[in-house]
Amino acid sequence: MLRTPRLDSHRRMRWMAAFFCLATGLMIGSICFADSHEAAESAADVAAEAAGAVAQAEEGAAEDAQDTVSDEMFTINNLWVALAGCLVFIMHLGFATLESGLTRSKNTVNILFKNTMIICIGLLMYGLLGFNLMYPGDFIGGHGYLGFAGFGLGGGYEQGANTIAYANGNYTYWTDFFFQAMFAATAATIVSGAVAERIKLMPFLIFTALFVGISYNVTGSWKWGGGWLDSLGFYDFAGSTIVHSVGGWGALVGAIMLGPRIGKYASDGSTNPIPGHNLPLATVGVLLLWFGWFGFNGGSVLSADAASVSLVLVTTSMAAAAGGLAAALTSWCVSKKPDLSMALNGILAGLVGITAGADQMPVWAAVVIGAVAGVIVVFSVFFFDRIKIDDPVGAISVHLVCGIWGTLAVGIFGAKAGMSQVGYQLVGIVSIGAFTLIFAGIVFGVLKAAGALRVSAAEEVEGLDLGEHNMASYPDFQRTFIKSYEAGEM
Amino acid sequence: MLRTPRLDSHRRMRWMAAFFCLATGLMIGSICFADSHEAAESAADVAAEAAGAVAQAEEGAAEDAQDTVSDEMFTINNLWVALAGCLVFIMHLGFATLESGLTRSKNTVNILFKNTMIICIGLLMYGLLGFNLMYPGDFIGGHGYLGFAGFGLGGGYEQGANTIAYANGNYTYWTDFFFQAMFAATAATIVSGAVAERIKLMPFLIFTALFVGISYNVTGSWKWGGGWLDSLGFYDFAGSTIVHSVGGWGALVGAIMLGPRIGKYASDGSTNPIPGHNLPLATVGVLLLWFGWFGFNGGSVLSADAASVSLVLVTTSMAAAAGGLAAALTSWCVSKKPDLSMALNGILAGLVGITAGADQMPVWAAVVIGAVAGVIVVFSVFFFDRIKIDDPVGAISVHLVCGIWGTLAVGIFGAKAGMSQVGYQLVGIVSIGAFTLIFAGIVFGVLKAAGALRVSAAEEVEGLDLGEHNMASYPDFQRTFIKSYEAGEM
Amino acid sequence: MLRTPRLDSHRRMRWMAAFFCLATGLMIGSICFADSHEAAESAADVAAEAAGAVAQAEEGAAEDAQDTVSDEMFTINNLWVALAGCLVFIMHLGFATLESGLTRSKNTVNILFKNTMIICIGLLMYGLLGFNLMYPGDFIGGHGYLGFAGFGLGGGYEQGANTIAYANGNYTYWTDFFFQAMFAATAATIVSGAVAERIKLMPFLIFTALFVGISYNVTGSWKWGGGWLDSLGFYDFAGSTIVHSVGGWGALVGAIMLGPRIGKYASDGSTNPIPGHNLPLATVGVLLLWFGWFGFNGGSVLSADAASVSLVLVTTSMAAAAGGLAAALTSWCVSKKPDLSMALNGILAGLVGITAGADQMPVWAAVVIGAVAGVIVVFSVFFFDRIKIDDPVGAISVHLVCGIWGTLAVGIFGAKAGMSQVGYQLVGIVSIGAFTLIFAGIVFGVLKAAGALRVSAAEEVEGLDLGEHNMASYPDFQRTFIKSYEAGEM
Amino acid sequence: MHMIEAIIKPAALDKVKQSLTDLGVLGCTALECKGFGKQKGHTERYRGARLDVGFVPKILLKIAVRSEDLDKAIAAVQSAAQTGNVGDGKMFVYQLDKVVRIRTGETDNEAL
Amino acid sequence: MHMIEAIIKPAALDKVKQSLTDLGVLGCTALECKGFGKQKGHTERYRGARLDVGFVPKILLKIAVRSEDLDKAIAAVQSAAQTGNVGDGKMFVYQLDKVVRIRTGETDNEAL
Amino acid sequence: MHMIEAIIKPAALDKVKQSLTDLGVLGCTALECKGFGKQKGHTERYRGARLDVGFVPKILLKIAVRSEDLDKAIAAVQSAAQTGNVGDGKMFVYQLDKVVRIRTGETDNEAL
Ligand SMILES: Nc1ncnc2c1ncn2[C@@H]1O[C@H](COP(=O)(O)OP(=O)(O)O)[C@@H](O)[C@H]1O
Ligand SMILES: Nc1ncnc2c1ncn2[C@@H]1O[C@H](COP(=O)(O)OP(=O)(O)O)[C@@H](O)[C@H]1O
Ligand SMILES: Nc1ncnc2c1ncn2[C@@H]1O[C@H](COP(=O)(O)OP(=O)(O)O)[C@@H](O)[C@H]1O
Repeated sequence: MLRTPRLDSHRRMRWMAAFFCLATGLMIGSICFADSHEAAESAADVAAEAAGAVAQAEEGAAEDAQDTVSDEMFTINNLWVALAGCLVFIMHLGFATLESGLTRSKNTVNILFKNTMIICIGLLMYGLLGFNLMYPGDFIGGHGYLGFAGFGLGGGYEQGANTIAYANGNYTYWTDFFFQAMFAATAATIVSGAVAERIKLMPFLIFTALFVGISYNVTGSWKWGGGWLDSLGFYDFAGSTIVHSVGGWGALVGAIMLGPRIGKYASDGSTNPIPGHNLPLATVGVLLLWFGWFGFNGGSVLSADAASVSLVLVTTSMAAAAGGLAAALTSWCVSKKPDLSMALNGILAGLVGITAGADQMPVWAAVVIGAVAGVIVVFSVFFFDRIKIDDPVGAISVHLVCGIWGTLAVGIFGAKAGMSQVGYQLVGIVSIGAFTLIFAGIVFGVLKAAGALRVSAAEEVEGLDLGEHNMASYPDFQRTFIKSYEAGEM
Repeated sequence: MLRTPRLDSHRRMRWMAAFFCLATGLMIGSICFADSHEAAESAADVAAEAAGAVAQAEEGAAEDAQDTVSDEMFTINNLWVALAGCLVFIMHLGFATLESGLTRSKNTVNILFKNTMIICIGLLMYGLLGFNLMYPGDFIGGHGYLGFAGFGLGGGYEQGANTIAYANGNYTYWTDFFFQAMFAATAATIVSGAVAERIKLMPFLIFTALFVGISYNVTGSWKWGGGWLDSLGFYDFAGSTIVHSVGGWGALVGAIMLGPRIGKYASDGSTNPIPGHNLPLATVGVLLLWFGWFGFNGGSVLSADAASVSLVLVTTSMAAAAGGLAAALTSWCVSKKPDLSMALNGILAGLVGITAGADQMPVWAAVVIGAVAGVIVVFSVFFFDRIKIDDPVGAISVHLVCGIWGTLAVGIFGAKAGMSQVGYQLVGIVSIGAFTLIFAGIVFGVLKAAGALRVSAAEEVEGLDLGEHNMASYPDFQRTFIKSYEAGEM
Repeated sequence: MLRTPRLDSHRRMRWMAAFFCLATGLMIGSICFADSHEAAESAADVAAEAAGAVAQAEEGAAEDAQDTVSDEMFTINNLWVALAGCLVFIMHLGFATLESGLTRSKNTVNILFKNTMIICIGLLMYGLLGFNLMYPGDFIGGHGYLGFAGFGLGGGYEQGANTIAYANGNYTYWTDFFFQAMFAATAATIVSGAVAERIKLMPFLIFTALFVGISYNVTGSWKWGGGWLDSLGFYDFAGSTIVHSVGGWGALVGAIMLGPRIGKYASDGSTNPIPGHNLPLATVGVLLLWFGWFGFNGGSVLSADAASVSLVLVTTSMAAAAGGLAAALTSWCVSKKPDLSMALNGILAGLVGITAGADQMPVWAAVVIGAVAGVIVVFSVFFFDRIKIDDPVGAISVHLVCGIWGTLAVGIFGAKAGMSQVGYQLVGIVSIGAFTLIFAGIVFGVLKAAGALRVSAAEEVEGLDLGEHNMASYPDFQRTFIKSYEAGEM
Repeated sequence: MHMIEAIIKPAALDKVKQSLTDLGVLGCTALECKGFGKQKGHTERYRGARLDVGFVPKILLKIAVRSEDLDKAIAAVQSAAQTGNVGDGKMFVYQLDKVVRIRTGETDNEAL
Repeated sequence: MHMIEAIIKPAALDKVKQSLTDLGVLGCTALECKGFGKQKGHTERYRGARLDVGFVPKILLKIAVRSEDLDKAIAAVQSAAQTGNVGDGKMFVYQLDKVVRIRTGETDNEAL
Repeated sequence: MHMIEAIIKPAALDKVKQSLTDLGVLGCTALECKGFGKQKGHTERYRGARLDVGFVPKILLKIAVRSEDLDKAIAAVQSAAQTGNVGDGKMFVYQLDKVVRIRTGETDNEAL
């Protein structure tokens, strides 16, 4: 699947140059002019000059249609994939609200800031290098391990890039990038939840840039870029492994390197729960994630094919429903009362679980996969608490553990079931996991060695909103510091 | 309109078996292994066995296209109906936020949990039996009162189920199920709001399962399944009666059976308002509902037909706008100050009102229908307070009263106006109402007789979050128990 | 581009009559019957009579297809524009949450009420006269300054209005109205943020009705309605000037006329920040706005053309990402700590900036435009604070300043770059700005002269929720009046 | 003059306020507080782990009275706030050295 | 040593704090509270029904002072908090038996 | 009987409560408050402008004790709440005229 045609390197360089000029200019500019009255004007000048130095780009891609797919079909296919990209975008809002809802109000500004920046940095890094690493066209030496088609975007101006010719009438070059870029940023967002409430801001943003810019794409290229896992027979429809486990491994490494939040595990070995501050916000997050998942899975059909898209929407929903119900019942049995945060995690677990095989499953299998994921996630949360890996939002259990389960499930249920498929799936899980573990380990390790990973204990106690941002998330309301049993009118 | 082709009963049984095995397995499994370390693994084993016992399903539906509709048109029609299903999904988030916003913070976890479970249970029950009750193909004795095409789904693997042949190129079998399933769960969500802050969790979930699984579908089949009301001439485009009134009748029965919340009606006969705890959340809910309604009504065209879909989007929006404005003005006049919660109810009232005839109305009529609904809803809220039926979110006024109004409006305005149509509409309203009243009455009655319907007074005062879930929705914030006139910096 | 065919004046009058009858009826009715028991019934009677007095409308537009565009292409084009309208709708929710998040909790009900009413009033006014002012078909004297095709809608029932013939197969008459109406209301929403926390409710609603009904459409007709700016060569793809600057000018006039909020600027000349009360709500708002902007810009292609739509989605996203990152870095440099509210404003700045040329830009230019907008917005916020124009949410900086920047950028970057284009853009910016300034100046001026613009100081201190609505937005929570450094467990 | 600090259940506030008004005491100040005593809190559960919450919401009501009204006021609060269940609360009485009405500068009994 | 409990309008807090600082009193403790007195609350409306809300937000400021500073402190608070409108609040003065600074263990006047 | 008002850091609450329980004092009442003293607040920034926030969150703990237990209770609170950093807080001790247990009507030492 050679998605990205070769690009005219001249034009690509121009893009890249503009990008870096601008980024540096921005920073230097804003520092220098910080106190100057003309700063706004000056910055505009800088930009205008930078722009003037670069010739204008021609657009208007030639339209030599193939006769296999009609123009109408091309338009509708492209529209659906583009819309699916919009739906995946909304998942970032889902993650932002879920993660801030499940953490304390003293760290809310920090989490919102991180998650907002992940989208911004993710899109820019994916455009700068991620897309061309993930879909390199040719791999170095043809081995299917690594390839790179150069910095920046540009294919959009090439002959045929936005015509039927680009991808058999399924989508344009720009839609391809748009949809994939929205995907890429999710991997970093998953990490964000697990390292919340204690990681320093700058190192996290550096990690994000490298993770979305490099790591995610290298492993992704092995399968979706047409690399060695693809040749092997590994199957991952929409990314149980390629997106979710990858994010989950990053989350695991981050959570281990940082250590637990102050006060989470008492010296006597008991776990001291730190409840999320706003459960409506968390619920909004999960339901928005479900909504966005219709694009995540549905768009991964990569066309508007009626039968496939509709099957995928059904399997996705049924797995989510089964996951939510199973997790609710499990927590009800185990903790005697049904735990909302577990039910929410269960829905996500079902969604992650079905993602690898959403197009391969009959409905009953989707229900089973989702339900098993819902049970797994509850015990997994308990497990990570027992081994004292502190994951404030349950990201490791949801994305890593259920991502593995979902990937394996492709070999157990559905059209591809079989022992050999289980084998391929295991190879994919392990190889992608190993690469990501090592990559994340190095990045987090270097940042930790530089002493720059975790905020000071004093800052952690005060909250990162004050320490990192000097802002308060809810300044009008009185916080409580006394753990209290809150009765209505008692 | 025979939407569901006959299914291979063997395969259907398999689905059902898997479903029940799993559900029981889950519960038993999680109870047994609750304290065991290997629980997660065991549960996974159980599931894997269950799965192994069932053969794999073939997919790949044959594609023998009809020549009446082109493949392109089929794809786009299907895409729109599927997307509309996604939009209807977001209505569940709308209901969850609206209902939690209009109730007290001590019951928020409970409401969020209920509304999350409604989606999960609703989808599963609709798949298990609802869909085949609502669209049975053949009715028993051909009378158009009741039919059942068997448990579970499965048609998706049949010849033609996902091709143009299934529904004249309008949608696939899976899209059909997906869209209808999202609809079904809304009926139960409506009830949720009216019984909030005092109903026990388990009985409510049982009611939900039966309501979405059985009651909603029986009455729905009378019209949308091609039953006797359809033959009669009753018209309900997108469900003013079939969805909203049905939910509203359930809400009415629930609210009456439960009785008012403690403290709502003083012994001297006066009403003691219990304000919702988070009006931004409620507003988010209403605007998300409006957004979702574009799919609810727009998707009910059941194709992407340009003229119909666009007319429906316009009538829907104009009715909502007129409803919101009318309710705001009415409450402004009556209460001297404009009441936000009434304006929000007014928007919903307008939406419910236009739903029955959204494809039949000129714009001016949509404005009139919406505005009348907006006025009605305000007085209806007052009325139910006067007769001491306590409905925390105004669900009965919005969905039942305006649902009836909207259904009647089909006979008053628009293309179908006429005395005989008014008659048909009345027959539909009354017959569906009667069935639902009786069904809900029996279910709630049995649960009440079992003493299991309402939480204890102590639990109600403490809040259901503590009683049913042992959780707090906003643990970081200090609640207030002193009713106070909150001035900014005074 | 003559979008609105001539309408049968008889039918249009009917619509209008119904509208006014109803509106007056509603108000009078509800005032008269306010204390009466039969009020609900009576109001319904009034409406029914009004309805009875009007004959029914025929629908069923004839379908004589042109052979240039296939029916399939028409359906998909129309679907995308209609969907884009739905996405633009969600921007209203984005504005409502952003504006309430960035202001104080004592004014939250008021802001939510205003923003909810803006949609309702906006849709109704646009239907009543806006649409026919903006797309008048013929201009008076053919000068391209002003035209009016009459009150009300109605073209929907005309021959061809909902067929391919209406707009070359791009959309139907109803979709046209739907999409444009959703746009129109955004202009007033922009004003809402800048005048928040001190404007009286009624005058604001009057301003909204006039702004959306008249001002926005007159200036809009100059370009989008085919008027003189269009002939000149002015280019504004999706409304950096026509929507955003227009809203921004209104915001500027409003903010100046009202003066700053009590306590914002100390007597010693220093600025006393008034932090927003709920930053998660503000973040939800911005990400929903970004999501909606996919429809705002993507839908402005006015067809589902694969190449254009996908390019627009990419440029829109990249500009937003660059704007967010640039604003974050700028505020980080200037204020030493990264300011979330600035990063959020930066995303919006990037979006506003790219809006005028989203279809004309290569990606690198989109990044530059967005980044410059992100820098500008930060200094602009500082600037307006220095000259003591109090804009609680930064609406003037985001929409006016970056709207101007984005409009100019069309002449600097991309396919249309050139000195003469810069000239055309300047003419457009200045002329539209001048008209809007004068219009808003007169409306706000008259309202101010009538002494009806600003709430009393006592009411402002108490909060408008109490003064205008007698309601509290978060009655369960304890507010704090002591500015405190909120540490977690310290 | 004396200051009565009554720690009561939130639900009792309206009744207590009413009975003070009946007595002619026209001012009081209420604070939200959390009490720890014989009435125990609850144990919540969050994601499987236990969370002990020992404090119970109460209201602390401050009522300044002339010394001659002290006993009547105590009796009034007690009868209004008593439910007989554990956790009804306590009253603490302090001597006041001085009272000032800020608006007028009146002091002591005149200020009450 | 005496403890002054001043119940003031929230808007007066900054000014009172400033005038105490000017006086050399370098510590105080503030609590959010709700007052009931001559200043009446409002009546809200929610969905057509009335909701009487009698309490008005106030701040309760505790200021411990040496006995020799008492009168100055009282005067300072009064002049800073006085607007002349009903609801300006009251001051209550208590005798303190003992004061301890937890950090150092200093007591009484040294602890202030 | 005496009332101890201890202003402590929020983080010290659990430890203080524990040491009181160890001492046999089975009741106390906690209030959220904001302290102003040697420990300074922070300066926040919002949209470029500075926002001085002088108050630091504290907890005000009220502990009524029999006179004979006073010194033990003071010592217990002090040792539990002391970290040695500025801002550890203060204790203020008042004489109590009367204590009433609302539930039973018991008074004074019996009510504690
Ligand atoms: N020694 C004490 N000092 C301060 N407050 C106390 C003391 N003892 C009890 N209280 C307060 O009185 C409330 C009620 O006391 P509790 O022992 O629960 O019930 P009862 O008063 O019915 O015996 C407690 O929640 C606490 O706020
Ligand atoms: N007897 C009292 N005991 C305790 N607090 C009181 C008493 N009387 C008044 N207050 C407090 O003082 C505040 C101001 O009193 P108010 O009667 O409204 O105005 P003013 O002090 O100007 O006469 C009240 O809101 C209340 O908090
Ligand atoms: N004179 C005072 N009156 C009332 N409260 C005081 C007084 N002085 C200090 N406090 C309270 O004690 C807290 C701690 O005092 P601070 O001066 O910061 O530290 P330290 O007690 O260690 O010297 C303050 O935050 C304040 O709440």
